[in-house]
Amino acid sequence: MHLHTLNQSPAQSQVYRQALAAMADDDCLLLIEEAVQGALPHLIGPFEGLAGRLYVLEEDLVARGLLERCDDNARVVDVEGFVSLTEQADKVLSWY
Amino acid sequence: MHLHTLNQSPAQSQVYRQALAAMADDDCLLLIEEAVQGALPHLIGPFEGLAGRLYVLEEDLVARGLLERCDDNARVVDVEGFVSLTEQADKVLSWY
Amino acid sequence: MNVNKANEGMNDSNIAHTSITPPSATGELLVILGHAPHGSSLLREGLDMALVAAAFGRRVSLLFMGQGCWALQPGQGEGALGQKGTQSTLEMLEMYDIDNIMVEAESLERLGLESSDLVLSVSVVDAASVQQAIASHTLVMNF
Amino acid sequence: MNVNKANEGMNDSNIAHTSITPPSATGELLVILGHAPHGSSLLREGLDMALVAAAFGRRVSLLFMGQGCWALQPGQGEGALGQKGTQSTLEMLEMYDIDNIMVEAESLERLGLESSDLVLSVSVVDAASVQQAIASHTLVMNF
Amino acid sequence: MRYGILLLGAPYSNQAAHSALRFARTIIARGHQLDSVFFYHEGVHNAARLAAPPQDEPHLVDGWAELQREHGVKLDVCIAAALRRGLMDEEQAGRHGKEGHSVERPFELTGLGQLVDLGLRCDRLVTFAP
Amino acid sequence: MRYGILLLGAPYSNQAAHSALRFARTIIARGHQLDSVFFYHEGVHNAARLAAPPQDEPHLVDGWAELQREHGVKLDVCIAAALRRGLMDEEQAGRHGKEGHSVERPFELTGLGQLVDLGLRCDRLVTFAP
Repeated sequence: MHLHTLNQSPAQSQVYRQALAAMADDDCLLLIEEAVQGALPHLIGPFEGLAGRLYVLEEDLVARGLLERCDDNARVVDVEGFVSLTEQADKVLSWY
Repeated sequence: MHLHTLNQSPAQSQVYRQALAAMADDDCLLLIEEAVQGALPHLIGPFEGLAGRLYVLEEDLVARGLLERCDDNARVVDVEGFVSLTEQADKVLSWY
Repeated sequence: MNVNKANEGMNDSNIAHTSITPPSATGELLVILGHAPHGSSLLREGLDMALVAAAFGRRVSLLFMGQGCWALQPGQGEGALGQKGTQSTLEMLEMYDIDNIMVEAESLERLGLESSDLVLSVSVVDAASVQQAIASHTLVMNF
Repeated sequence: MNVNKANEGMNDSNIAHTSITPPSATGELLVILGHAPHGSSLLREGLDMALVAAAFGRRVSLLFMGQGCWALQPGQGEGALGQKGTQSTLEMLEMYDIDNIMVEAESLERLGLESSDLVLSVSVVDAASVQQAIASHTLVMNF
Repeated sequence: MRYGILLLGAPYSNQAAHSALRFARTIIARGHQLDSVFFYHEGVHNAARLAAPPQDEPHLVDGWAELQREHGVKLDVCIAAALRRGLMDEEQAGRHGKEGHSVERPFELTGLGQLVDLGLRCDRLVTFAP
Repeated sequence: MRYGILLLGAPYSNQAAHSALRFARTIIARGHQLDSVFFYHEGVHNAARLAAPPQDEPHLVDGWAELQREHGVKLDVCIAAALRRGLMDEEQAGRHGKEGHSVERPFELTGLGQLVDLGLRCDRLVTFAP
């Protein structure tokens, strides 16, 4: 399993397309920084195929006041969970 | 007339939406830096309504090897032409 | 943001200049905020600029567009490691008599934000009003 | 880019370390280039990284995706004021034995680039091949 | 006409500083007056006096200084944006108990009030950003 | 596990440096070894020794130095990326005939070979970018 991080909002940047193209079937995607917007019901569209493999960073949601608005299909992890994901992943790719 | 500059590619960033929303009927748009991609036939879509008011910076096209590929509906100006546009415009807004 | 700190380097001639220029009745400066808080410091630095202009007696309007609309989301806090957010700055706007605050309707809709659920009392405006606001201010700055 | 310059600060222990590690037969390092040349220096700095790795005997592959594909557009020149482009760096790839160069097909299509009209001899690959390339390299870096 | 430039981009990381300097030179070549370049946000890095780009690349810091020397263009750097990013002159270094400095004349650390003033005083203010 | 971090974002302009430092501390708190943070692209600005952020904001330069002091994390700065952006240590200042310096220990100017080496030596290399 590879972990892919994305830090740009899908409402603003098209870079998420590269992340999705690069993801194998068992890879996970973690939304950090502005990308946490992608965990909101209104903006989760591009990530809908990632059921169970879509993560979003809790601290970055909280800072933006968005924790409560998060879609059920995004798994909220804190920065410890982020590190834990990097432990499990063979490689970490960063899309920005 | 107001001059609006845009420096992000419409293939990558959604910021062009803000520029378009802010443009009055006689305003002009100048594509600079990565935004010169928006003057290519394949990517000019968002700017099609701007006939006669869409400009693109020649030097930035040339640096990217794109001068020859420019759409006929984009008016190519060099940096002198850029300054000239700012002379004619009451205000210059920069979208990035 | 701390206006005094931002002005540390201000020289006397500039203060003299601004104090003899009376503020005009309608907006002199329109600050357009188009970047999200937290992810970059552009929005905060744009707000700092607006507050300083207001502190110097300029009549300032704000327009939130695109990602800038996220500044109006309630319940924001500090960022990573205590990185300052913008909420405290927004709370200072009233004190500085910045009360013409607009947000573009289509941006709100694209992001799924409800105009009834924003931290400030703002005017939701359409593109035509955005264009009018740009026309009716002496100076427009994008952040 | 000038490899010697980029290595100015390299210390001897590091050179010793790399020289005793034999390069593996297949790719050790995959550098993904996802940003346009000229607009930012990321692409150039990613290429610099690839060249340095190759100079140290590492087996390096390149993958152009998204805006990075513009690096393959023919006829590029210097940027504003003579800002260096990437074409001269691309021409050095062969000299450094970097010959596994891929470009993602969908990115090319979105940008309207023709695979027959690119500056380098590249393999046009689909998403599945991108995933394979990531899996088959020891280290993957995004620029 | 009187022009002002607001530069928000750091040199060598994106094209903003190159675009701005090119535009500045062209304004002047067309006979306009460029009052001041204001460096804000990442743009403050343009004032780094120790910049040493390779000889075959444009030297942006020197390029700005030349505008000041030959055309009297003021080079104003936002002090709050500069200090947090590691750019300070001798006076600020003294105040902060630091040795050495990273900004020197013709760049001047100043407040945002100067930017407000520049924008309202000039006929045109043009922003270059990352 | 052995980790390496590659930081490409400048402090105070975007979140990358904050995210990276937060991640670095968490790695260590979980008992991993963080070999080195490599500063490249805009990330070299994290090594600016004269950074003086307001007291109510995180001091990132000091934050990195603390990692080195308390956990022996190496702080490697790409020399080519640093020099063009105005970041040099005393040795480089001497070579370039400049007075003063903007980078000092525990940050070390080094070549990109160190980054290659870090990436291949560590179990995980994690990049934070603007």
